[in-house]
Amino acid sequence: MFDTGQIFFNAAVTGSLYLLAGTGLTLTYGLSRFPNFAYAEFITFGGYIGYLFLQRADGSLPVALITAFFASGILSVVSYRFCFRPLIDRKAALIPLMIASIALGYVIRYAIGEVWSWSALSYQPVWSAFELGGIRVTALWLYLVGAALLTGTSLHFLLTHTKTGKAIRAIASNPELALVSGINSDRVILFTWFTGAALAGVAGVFRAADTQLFPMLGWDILLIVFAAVILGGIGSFYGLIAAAFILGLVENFGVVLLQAVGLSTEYRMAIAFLVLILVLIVRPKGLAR
Amino acid sequence: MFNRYRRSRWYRFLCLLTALTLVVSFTGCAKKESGKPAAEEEVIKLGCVLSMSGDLAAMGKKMADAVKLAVEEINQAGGVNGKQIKLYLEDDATDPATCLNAVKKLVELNDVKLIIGGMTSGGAKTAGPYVFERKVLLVSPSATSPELTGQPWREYFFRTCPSDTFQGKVMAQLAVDEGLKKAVILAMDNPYGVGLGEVIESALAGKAEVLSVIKYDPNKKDYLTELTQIKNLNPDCVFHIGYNDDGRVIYKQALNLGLDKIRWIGCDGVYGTGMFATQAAAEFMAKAVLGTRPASPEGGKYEEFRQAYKAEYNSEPEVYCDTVYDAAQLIAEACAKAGSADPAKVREALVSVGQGYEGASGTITFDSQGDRVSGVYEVWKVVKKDGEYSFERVKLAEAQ
Amino acid sequence: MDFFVADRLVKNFGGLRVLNETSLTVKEGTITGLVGPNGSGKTTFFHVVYGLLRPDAGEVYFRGEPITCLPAYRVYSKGLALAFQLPRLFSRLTVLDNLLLATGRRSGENFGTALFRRRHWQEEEIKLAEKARAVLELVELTPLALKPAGELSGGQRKLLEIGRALMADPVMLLLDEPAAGVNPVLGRKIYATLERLRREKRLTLLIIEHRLEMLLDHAQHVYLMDAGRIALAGEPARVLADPAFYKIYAGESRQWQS
Amino acid sequence: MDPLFYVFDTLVFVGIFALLTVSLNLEYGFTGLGNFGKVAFFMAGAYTYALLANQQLPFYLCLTGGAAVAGITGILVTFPALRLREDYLAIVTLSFGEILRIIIKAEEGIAGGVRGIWVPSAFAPLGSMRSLAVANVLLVLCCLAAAFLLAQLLAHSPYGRILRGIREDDVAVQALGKNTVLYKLGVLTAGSAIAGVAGGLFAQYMSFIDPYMFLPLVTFFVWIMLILGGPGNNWGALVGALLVELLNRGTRILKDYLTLPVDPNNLQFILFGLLIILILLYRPQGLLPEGPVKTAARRMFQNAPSA
Repeated sequence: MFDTGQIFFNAAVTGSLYLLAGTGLTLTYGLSRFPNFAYAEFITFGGYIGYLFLQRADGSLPVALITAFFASGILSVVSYRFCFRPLIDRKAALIPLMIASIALGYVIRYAIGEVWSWSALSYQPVWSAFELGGIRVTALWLYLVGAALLTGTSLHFLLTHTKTGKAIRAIASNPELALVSGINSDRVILFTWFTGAALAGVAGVFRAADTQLFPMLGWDILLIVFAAVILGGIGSFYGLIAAAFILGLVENFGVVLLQAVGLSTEYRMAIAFLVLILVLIVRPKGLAR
Repeated sequence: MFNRYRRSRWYRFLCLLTALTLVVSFTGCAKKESGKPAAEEEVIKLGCVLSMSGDLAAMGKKMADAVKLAVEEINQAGGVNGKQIKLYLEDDATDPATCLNAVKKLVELNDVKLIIGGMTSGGAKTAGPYVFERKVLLVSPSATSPELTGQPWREYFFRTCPSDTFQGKVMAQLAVDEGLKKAVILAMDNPYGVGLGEVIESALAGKAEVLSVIKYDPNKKDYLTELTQIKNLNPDCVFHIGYNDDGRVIYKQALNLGLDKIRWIGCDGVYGTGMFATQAAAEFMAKAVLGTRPASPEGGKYEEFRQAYKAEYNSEPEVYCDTVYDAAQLIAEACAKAGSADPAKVREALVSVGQGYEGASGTITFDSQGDRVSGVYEVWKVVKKDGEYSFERVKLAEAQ
Repeated sequence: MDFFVADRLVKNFGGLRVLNETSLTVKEGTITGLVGPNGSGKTTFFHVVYGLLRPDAGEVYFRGEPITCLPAYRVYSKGLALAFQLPRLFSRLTVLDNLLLATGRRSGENFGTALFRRRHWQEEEIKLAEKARAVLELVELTPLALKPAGELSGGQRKLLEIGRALMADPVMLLLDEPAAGVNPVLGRKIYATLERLRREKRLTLLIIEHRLEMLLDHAQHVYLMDAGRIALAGEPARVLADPAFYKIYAGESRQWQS
Repeated sequence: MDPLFYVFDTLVFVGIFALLTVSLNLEYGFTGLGNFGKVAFFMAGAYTYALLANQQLPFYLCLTGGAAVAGITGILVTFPALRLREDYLAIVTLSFGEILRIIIKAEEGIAGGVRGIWVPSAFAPLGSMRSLAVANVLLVLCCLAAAFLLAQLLAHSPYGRILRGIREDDVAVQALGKNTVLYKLGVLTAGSAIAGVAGGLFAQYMSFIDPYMFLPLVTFFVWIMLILGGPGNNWGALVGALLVELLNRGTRILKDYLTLPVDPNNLQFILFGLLIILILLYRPQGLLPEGPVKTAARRMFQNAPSA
């Protein structure tokens, strides 16, 4: 009655999605020091760009992923350059920046709604399911987990072995020091905004392929992604890896638990938030620090 | 210096306030005086309040298209008693409070007295008492909650969708007929899903065991965990109450989890070729799903409506597109019969027009308070012919 | 027991031990100096004493009472006040409001009294305004009273920071480099004022200072801090004469000769 | 057709939103606390009102109950987050709003779940629609006047001065001997209680409430109102609420006369979003900028700048 293997696998799938969606959020949160709510729209936008290539059954997933990667990245850089950067230059405080990001989110979301309509759209290719060691999997889920693994390893390499990566960590831990020590922080920040949002775009394609595409796609998972980011410790990529999979597990086992005690599965969202609030009380700096 | 500064700010504020008040009251008054006599002779004003934004925006926009189609058809056929219908479309943002606001705007500023709306049962509950006070006709295409039956303000409120009570019984009977003993009810967490789920549960009492009632968030759009849970429960059949939007995702993910070996019983919410937009969902439906919906003469007006809709918008009509289309057509016919657009007269006419009316959503017969009496339901299934999916009637069933 | 005692305070930042069993005492009604090179832990010491940071070990006693780990606002209510090294002003509030915010316990500062004892606190407000006027005279900011504090220059900000610490009539004042960033004439004037306050009101002062010559005339006792420890203690002249003093300051000797 | 009804309706909504904006102004405008879950306390007030009114209690008791429950909820929710970074408070309150909505939706036993709950009208005995409308407007405006007076008295008192100090520099206020956590709690309680009153009025006026009325969008609108009107200025809060509500309704009316190539709903949200970004960029102080703390001391200095 209790298919543990399947639940673990599902948790890995969910966690991979949160990891892809949350990477940019945690890195830019660490660098620019405000939670960017417009990230939801970077996810959604990636999904819609992917739709351009996947609206026919013979569409190519890799092409869609790569285009979404660049499209979301560029959208993010543009929004940084024309919305957040000017605000930061004007010494806007944290909360005005958050409000601006929510407002920008509305602009992008409704622009998407205008262009692609509010009706739900579906990708046409079918990724059919098969059994693998007693667990139902689809090629798409395997790609998703693979993409998360790839992201994890390449970001690990980037953060520890390249100049840019070290600069990202340096700025995140101490922006003034980084400025003094001659790190070109503007370029590093732009790079981070690009890469992070680009990964969010990839997450958007996976999410849309797994479910379907509509303008609220990003917003509906954003709060849980935030929970993962805070659980992992803001700015910490390694913390996020752990947190994303913990939330994946908590959600998937939580639903079983909710069923067992007869509560609505809508509480799934609430479980993630509850974890978030508990973490804030017990260990506000998150897992990593 | 500071005092002067203070005062000037005050003055500016007061001026602003006065100006705004004046603008508001003038727009109101101006229309009251000028707009009335000339305009009312020429057109019949039809209001329509649907979700153009918010959670149900996707559904609302399709329904709005259906209303536009109906109005266009009526106007092209010469209108009603020689008058053209003018459509006022308003957004309710899937929020009952905004719905009431929109109805008030239509009634008080646009002088609209015939309104299609109350897309959700919540919207109907906020707008219903108000239209009763103002003696304005409100026809809801999609407020299915059984609770709306018997409200004290029902005089001016009709609905072209059937109350969930009948359908739930038919759905339950399907499972009993097939001898399925262990059921899971998978219902979207809104008044429609919860209400229908309860009807099914009580109809199954003593005939089959309900292992679990799973309520899901229609906006979450990822139901792997719920479906895995169903897999673990290992039921004989799953009653699924949802709409096209979430249904597509659920069927697709259910296929991935291999839940197509279980009998699924769907409802009118997942009827419609819009479901086939997702290949995997169509495949799953052909394999596992049996569903119900209010019956219409075979091949009749629904097919006609579907063709017209597809020709106009190049997409398939989805749930409640047919009922909202019928609502517009019924109001127009009632106006024609009453020979006036006066809501009290149209109301009377609507009761008599709505007796065995053949609409796109089936045969519509109103009971004394404006609810649809529809004991006859169609049981449908999905078949695949030459690579194309389509709905096919299995049989007609009557609710007891 | 002495008036103010810090007993073997320890504070770690990550792996770095910033305070290493720092102990010092202050006698009532004296000016005590705390000197030391940059990064020797003076400011951290103040923050730990004042409850803005939590020490890892050690105790602080004030007038015989332990005040270790008390939050800053409780420390303040015991009669201690702190003026920050980098002024932390309320930049969108006026200079006057900056001062009026710094009064000790008064009416109108909680929900109920603010609403229901208006007349009472308005009267008190006028008295406090008179006091603020006196403080403003003292720090020479009177013409700027109604300007937002954010518009002040660096030196003026420093003065306001000290003025704010004086508003509450503290028993003991912790000053973090009161004369830094202020022109020398004004700096001397500040010290003269502090000296007068000590004499007239028996105010006890513990002052972090870089320029030891400022302290020479006023302080009765000086502690020299190095790498989180008290390295030397005694009268200012004696400390200045100690060879160890120059050894510690070797890296920064130029600063000390000027 | 009777446009006067629509004007009354507009006034009621302006009043309810102005209450919310004034309460947010206390929290954010003066104290700098980013409460992104305003709708949660609005909802708490509305549901409490609904439940109490269904027990046949008179409306003033129901309103008080709504305020009390919302206020207590405010304490419980914000207390854990208050000692942390300010952005955590925002995320915790935002999340709490959603949790509360999920609970109300899922637990049908509390208040009807997704089906919502009927609320008896406070003025049913008045009968005629016109007097009912007038009574509603008066009730809302009275509550607004009271809340506004409260906010204004607090803002121009030593209490308000401390709040503004906390906004500018929390640590410095602590170093000056004020228990900042207590102040923040006090403000959040008062703000939540006012939001609770607004919720009660809303429930009373709508006569039916369900969870779909309390989406995070409501919070966003309150923020737009405050940012537009001017954070730190109670009059600004009123003006912001008035303008945004009129704009909201204005676009609804305007679209009858204009045919646009784009969907007016999409356009409206895009414009609101751009408006907020532009205000934050070019006029962060809002339409009416924050004024000084006005007390006897200030008057004294104004009259005799240097004695």
